[in-house]
Amino acid sequence: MSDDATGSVTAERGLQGTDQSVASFEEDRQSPLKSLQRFLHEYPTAIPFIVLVAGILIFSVAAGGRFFAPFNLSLVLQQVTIIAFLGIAQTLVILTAGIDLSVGAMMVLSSIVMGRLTVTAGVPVEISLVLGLLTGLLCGLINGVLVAVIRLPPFIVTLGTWSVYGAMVIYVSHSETVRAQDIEAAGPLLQWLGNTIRLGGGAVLTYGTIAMILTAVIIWYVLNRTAFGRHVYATGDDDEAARLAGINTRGVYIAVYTIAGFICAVASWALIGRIGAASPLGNQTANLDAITAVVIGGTSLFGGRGSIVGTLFGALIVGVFRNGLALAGVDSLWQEFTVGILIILAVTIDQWIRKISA
Amino acid sequence: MSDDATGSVTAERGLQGTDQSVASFEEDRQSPLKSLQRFLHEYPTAIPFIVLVAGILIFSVAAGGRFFAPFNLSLVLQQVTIIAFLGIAQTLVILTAGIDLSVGAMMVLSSIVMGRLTVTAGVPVEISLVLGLLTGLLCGLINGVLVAVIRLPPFIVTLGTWSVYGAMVIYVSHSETVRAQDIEAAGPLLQWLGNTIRLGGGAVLTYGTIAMILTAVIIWYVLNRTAFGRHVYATGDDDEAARLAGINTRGVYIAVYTIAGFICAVASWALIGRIGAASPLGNQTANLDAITAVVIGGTSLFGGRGSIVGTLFGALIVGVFRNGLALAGVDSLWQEFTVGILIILAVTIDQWIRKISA
Amino acid sequence: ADIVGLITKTEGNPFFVKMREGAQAKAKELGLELQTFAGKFDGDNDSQVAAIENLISAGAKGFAIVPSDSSAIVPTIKKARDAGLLVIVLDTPLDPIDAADATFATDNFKAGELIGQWAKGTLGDKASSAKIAFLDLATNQPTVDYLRDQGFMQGFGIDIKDPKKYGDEDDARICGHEMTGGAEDGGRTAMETLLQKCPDVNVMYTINEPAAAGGYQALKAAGKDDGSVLVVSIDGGCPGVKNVEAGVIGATSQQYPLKMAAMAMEAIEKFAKTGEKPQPTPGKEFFDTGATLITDKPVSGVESIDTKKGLELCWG
Amino acid sequence: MSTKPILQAKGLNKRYGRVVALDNADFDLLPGEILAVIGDNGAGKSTLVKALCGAVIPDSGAIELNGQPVHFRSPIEARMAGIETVYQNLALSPALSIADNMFLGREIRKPGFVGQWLRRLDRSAMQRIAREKLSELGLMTIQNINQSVETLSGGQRQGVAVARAAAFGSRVVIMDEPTAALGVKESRRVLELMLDVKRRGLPIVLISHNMPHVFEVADRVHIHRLGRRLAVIDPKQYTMSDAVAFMTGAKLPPEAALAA
Amino acid sequence: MSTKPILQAKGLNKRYGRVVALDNADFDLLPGEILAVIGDNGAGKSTLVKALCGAVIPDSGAIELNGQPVHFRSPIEARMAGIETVYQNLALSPALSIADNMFLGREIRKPGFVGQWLRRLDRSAMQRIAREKLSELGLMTIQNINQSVETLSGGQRQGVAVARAAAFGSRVVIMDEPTAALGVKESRRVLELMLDVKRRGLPIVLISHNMPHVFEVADRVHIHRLGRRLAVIDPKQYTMSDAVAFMTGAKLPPEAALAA
Ligand SMILES: Nc1ncnc2c1ncn2[C@@H]1O[C@H](COP(=O)(O)OP(=O)(O)OP(=O)(O)O)[C@@H](O)[C@H]1O
Ligand SMILES: Nc1ncnc2c1ncn2[C@@H]1O[C@H](COP(=O)(O)OP(=O)(O)OP(=O)(O)O)[C@@H](O)[C@H]1O
Ligand SMILES: [Mg+2]
Ligand SMILES: [Mg+2]
Repeated sequence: MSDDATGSVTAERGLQGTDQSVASFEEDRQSPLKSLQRFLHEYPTAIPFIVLVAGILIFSVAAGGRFFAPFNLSLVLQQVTIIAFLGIAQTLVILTAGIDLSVGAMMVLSSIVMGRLTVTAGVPVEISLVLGLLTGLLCGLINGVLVAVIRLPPFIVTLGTWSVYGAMVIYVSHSETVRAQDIEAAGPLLQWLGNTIRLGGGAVLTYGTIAMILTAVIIWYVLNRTAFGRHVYATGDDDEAARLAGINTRGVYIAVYTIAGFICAVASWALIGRIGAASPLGNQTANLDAITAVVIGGTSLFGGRGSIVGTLFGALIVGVFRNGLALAGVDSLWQEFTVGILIILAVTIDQWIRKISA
Repeated sequence: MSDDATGSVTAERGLQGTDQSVASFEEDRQSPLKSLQRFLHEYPTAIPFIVLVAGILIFSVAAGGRFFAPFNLSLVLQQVTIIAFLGIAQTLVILTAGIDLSVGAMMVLSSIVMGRLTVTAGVPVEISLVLGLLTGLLCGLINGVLVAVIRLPPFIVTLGTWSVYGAMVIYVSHSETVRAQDIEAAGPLLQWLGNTIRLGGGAVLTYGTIAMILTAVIIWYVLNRTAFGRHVYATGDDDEAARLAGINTRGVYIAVYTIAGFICAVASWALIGRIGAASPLGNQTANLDAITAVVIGGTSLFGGRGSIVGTLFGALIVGVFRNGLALAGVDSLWQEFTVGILIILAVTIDQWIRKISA
Repeated sequence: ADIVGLITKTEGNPFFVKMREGAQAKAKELGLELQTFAGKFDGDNDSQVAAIENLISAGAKGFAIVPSDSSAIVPTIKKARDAGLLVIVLDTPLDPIDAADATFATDNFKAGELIGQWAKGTLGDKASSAKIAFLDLATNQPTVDYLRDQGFMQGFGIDIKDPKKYGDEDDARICGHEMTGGAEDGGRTAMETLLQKCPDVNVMYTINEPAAAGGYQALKAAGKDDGSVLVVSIDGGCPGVKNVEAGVIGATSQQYPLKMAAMAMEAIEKFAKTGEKPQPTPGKEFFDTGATLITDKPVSGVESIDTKKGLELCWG
Repeated sequence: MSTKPILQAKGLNKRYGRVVALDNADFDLLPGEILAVIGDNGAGKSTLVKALCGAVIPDSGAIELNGQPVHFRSPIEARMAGIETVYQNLALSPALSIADNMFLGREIRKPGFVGQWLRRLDRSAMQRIAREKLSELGLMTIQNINQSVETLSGGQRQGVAVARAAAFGSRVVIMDEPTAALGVKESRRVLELMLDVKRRGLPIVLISHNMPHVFEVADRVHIHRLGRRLAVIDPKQYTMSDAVAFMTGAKLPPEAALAA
Repeated sequence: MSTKPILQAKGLNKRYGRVVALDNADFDLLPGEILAVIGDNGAGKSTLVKALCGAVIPDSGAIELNGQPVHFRSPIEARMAGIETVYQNLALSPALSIADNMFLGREIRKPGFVGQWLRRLDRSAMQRIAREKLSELGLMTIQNINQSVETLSGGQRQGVAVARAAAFGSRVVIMDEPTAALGVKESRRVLELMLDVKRRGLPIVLISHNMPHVFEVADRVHIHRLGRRLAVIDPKQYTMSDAVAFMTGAKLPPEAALAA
């Protein structure tokens, strides 16, 4: 019988009268630097923001008034719109510890579908717009199913579909650009996101930029204020633990890649708005740029940590650097060189701030 | 006093006379399929090998005798040599859960340094060869220091240095190719790895390919037979655990990136052997191809798992597919498309075999 | 100083590097401040759009551009012209061509045609039974790619079907098209593959001279570097012309990027001073900076210059 | 033994490559009882409970819940059937906060439109409940409910996992070494909590190496050895040292226990 | 208390953001003793030992080894100074084999040219020794020494980590909850092993929540509370329930212990 239970029971006699208060430690009074550190520790997204502001200040000096003009700053915003769109899509995927190399290809494919259907096939523009958006969604869904159901590494899946979607682009477009004039005639709706709003001081905002910001806000909400968002983080953090905790990780993967595909399709609409035409060329490096924005924005490639806001700042940082260097009259060869160094520097500063504030 | 220790002590009285034999379970007699599964489970590198053999068989049928000719097969080997070199370098880095986007740029930079020093600057070819090899080593060292000491994400570091080394290529080369004839005149040693050995049946092996295989053997030995190799795996597996277990993870990172840079420099020598010239162009897709080879070869992008042999098979698989498709008369558009699908298929088969054999 | 811009396709191609050098020298001479931009790869429209925007923002007087996508760039160019900048298109005309203030172009189709005619003339009777390997640029067939390729076919006497793309022809003399990326390693791999497909190849068309040099290595490895395969190419860069001299390349069409860029700088300076815009070559929609066939084995009926002359004119 | 088992498994097998983790293992859990599962390290206890809760799919064998055969293909299905588990490796998401982890997969949404249509989470409710549950366990040293789990001490993490399972189980609660990393005070709370849960009528499966704990709370003890159930004993009829002797193979259990 | 401490720390502080893990903590380890460190979950015990072995760099405070001030900047330095640690999270590389993990960072090379110049590992020697060490701990259920650690049960993993530290420590061995996941038999072996190590003259720091174990083997008990050392007591003069009472704040320790 219970002749053995004595040991633990006697030890636990000591528990009677245990202190029930919650532990609390005195906070020493804080210097301003300390509170800044604490602030950065709690809001890590502030770091890319600081780098961004620093970049703007530097170029305001280096490139003179032309850089800091409202028009030019709004231009930077326009220039990063597409990359930011793709970055948002990419952030979702990277948060689940995946990667989507096909975002650029999905975007171009969607834009070609929209353009060709409207101009060449004479489909009503509303329908081709919807079909274009569905194209992106479908491409994303294919990625998601391959990742989630067959459980292939995302890198391989999207490398493969990148080739496949890229080949489809050439096939569908016959390598021909759908010209801006033709789109304007057949379906100006496709260029609608290129419309602009004039703000004070010469600043100009395109509808595309607004759409991008809206998208960011929605995805931010989803990630931070809904259960699905929590599941995305949990899945990326440790997908076995998430599965054991009762999350349908498979569903999370499929949803994330599909949403990413859809965002790419919306980006393609904004792309047509931006350049007027639907071009099969280009955006080969859009993948890399988007990933760069995500990583500079502080999102971990190993999943589970990061934020949409960071990605926006990441995209802006690169945009500001490129624009600022150009306006400062730096030769194109050294622009690449300097952007390379600046990217490393930006992340170094980020690391450094994190370290001292840890 | 010890009035309390009774509980655990009484429980442990039961330990007297404990069974001291090592547990062993009966193995049921195995069907051939079962033993194959078990074999594949224990030697996962056999899987890419199987996919490779399957690919060769398929194209032997689809592309006819031209494909299976010894000469053509040796040609495939020549064609994948450079990618395999870069893949070996990349494998080392990826095993530590990193990635090196700059391998292509390091290779091109080294080859330009070798070529320009010899031909334009008139430096003795032995010295420029050594300086070229040191260039790669130095580039790798820079990557390693940034990753290990400043603790930046490898993706960002090598993205940045990719831009920087790329700009250096243009700066050093003035975007001009160092012509094959000029190299032949000034320093044939640079083309030495382009020499060939004829084997039976028309097969031709270049010294470059042999150098690549030698490199693979050495790195395989280092990874599997030395303490450093174990440390690479441990660091990639869980770098905090490795650090706590007393591994100088910082040293591992630096060493790995430096070795990768050096291998790229050796690859650049083989590249001059292959194309005769030292060209600033090209190899833009070399990074991605090398990573593809690594991943198809079964190495995990999350570090700690994988092998050099897998990478070699991975490179061969892609080489066989590309060559076979071209010989089968597939249009370049559909080559891209099919290679994309085949990459996914190859890894699907891999996953599937692993699953049934698990 | 007045700001002027130069936007090229990529940074790495020697053709564009020479263009930049020409523009830089001329801009310095004229006292202009030159800002240069380049795409990240062939076909990088987006970087060019951003470059134009930055030039507008910087208050440039005008710029010269080698368009990566000759129709997708049009709306952005319109924006620049609306903002009062003079836009000169180099090398590849826009679609439509009058979207620019002026076009200084080499006729890439013409350049292809010249080497096509030369190859046909050199082969003589054997032309009807030739076997041609095409070492093209990229799967997505950018403008230069199909213009040069189709020009060659036209000159050689092949029915080109749709002139805006290659691969739709059914002439039995075509061995196949392989992509090189315009570089040596791509050239070698492509030619190795085509040699496997058609061991009896006797003409090698190449998109540019680096691809030709790579392809030649494949010929050499196969023991076909004895002149049994005619090699033709386009560009006329100094290493390329030297390769013609050395017999690696049979003939190449030379183009003049330095001249193009320098002329563009002059035109923009003139426009900034007087508001006067440059005029096209009479009878054409653009100002033709010309393409010249360079070979040491001239063929009657095809105008050409020899390599000595070519080396004087070459660009790098 | 007259009542029908609520959760039952027969002839479960599971091998990993060469290693046999389950070798024809049986298992019964009766309604309302606390069943302890004891055995050497590597005996297959964790694999057994993982098979019961869908985290591992056995190679062969049958599982019945309330007499109905079930085939869980994922832990979600088991959870929806009312089986809640504390895994040995805890199954927490390190980067998420304590509250987020507690409600992972069954988040509370705000009432009304915002919750229904915008699917907005009710953060404050979740935090409040999470704090309550942790306080019940006496995890007082947790200073901040929004702290990410990776910043917690080993014991604190275990407390979070236990609190989660106890709060949400509706049919069966399985705990794989729930007190392994816990302090004396916290362990005591967990034991009390288990008795609480039992009083609510829920049966509990407890895997533990702590014999005093096992003998204190368990109604029956399932002894696992070399991948299979060796015996089931009544802790009131045997001593701890008997149990340890059976489990390590020092003594053979009596026929009666074997048949159980 | 007359002998000089072999390892000593004074006024260690460490905070993580808002959380104070060490609050002016002191620590002494005397030669040849087994010192137990007990305390609630989250009291800061693991942080304390991590500071002692270089895994965490304290914000302030001084550490002395054999009377010499030391500043370990990494666990390697501590290890080279002879301090060997079993971490609470074990610090094993999941994908590597058991033998590889045991010898991580101090691999044995083949004798002669092959080992000296080709730096070839002596696999068979390492496997043999690894098996011996594990057998000493009685981890019999490990069927294959080349199994990767990720395929081991929780307890088996802990056994590997303990075996590693016991085999290689030369000055101080620190064990952070070494028996938490171990079975009865395996726990017993670890305790015996600790006494063995002590007999070899090595002092041991043992963190544990298991009071019977602590009172069985410890020479002195360091009670940690709210980030600092509350008291050091002699287990022969106090009962377990006293210790628990001190540690949880139910009772105040006597002045003498406080001064210790
Ligand atoms: N994923 C896996 N791959 C290979 N072998 C495994 C795996 N999981 C468990 N095993 C093996 O199965 C056997 C049983 O493991 P299990 O975790 O069920 O033991 P346990 O009884 O829970 O032990 P402990 O008390 O130490 O937790 C062990 O020998 C272990 O090595
Ligand atoms: N890396 C970290 N970041 C933030 N907080 C941390 C970190 N590590 C520990 N802490 C906090 O420091 C305090 C002390 O943790 P520690 O791990 O030292 O406790 P412990 O006494 O070992 O507890 P247990 O007995 O549960 O292992 C805890 O409140 C914990 O939340
Ligand atoms: Mg277990
Ligand atoms: Mg601890």
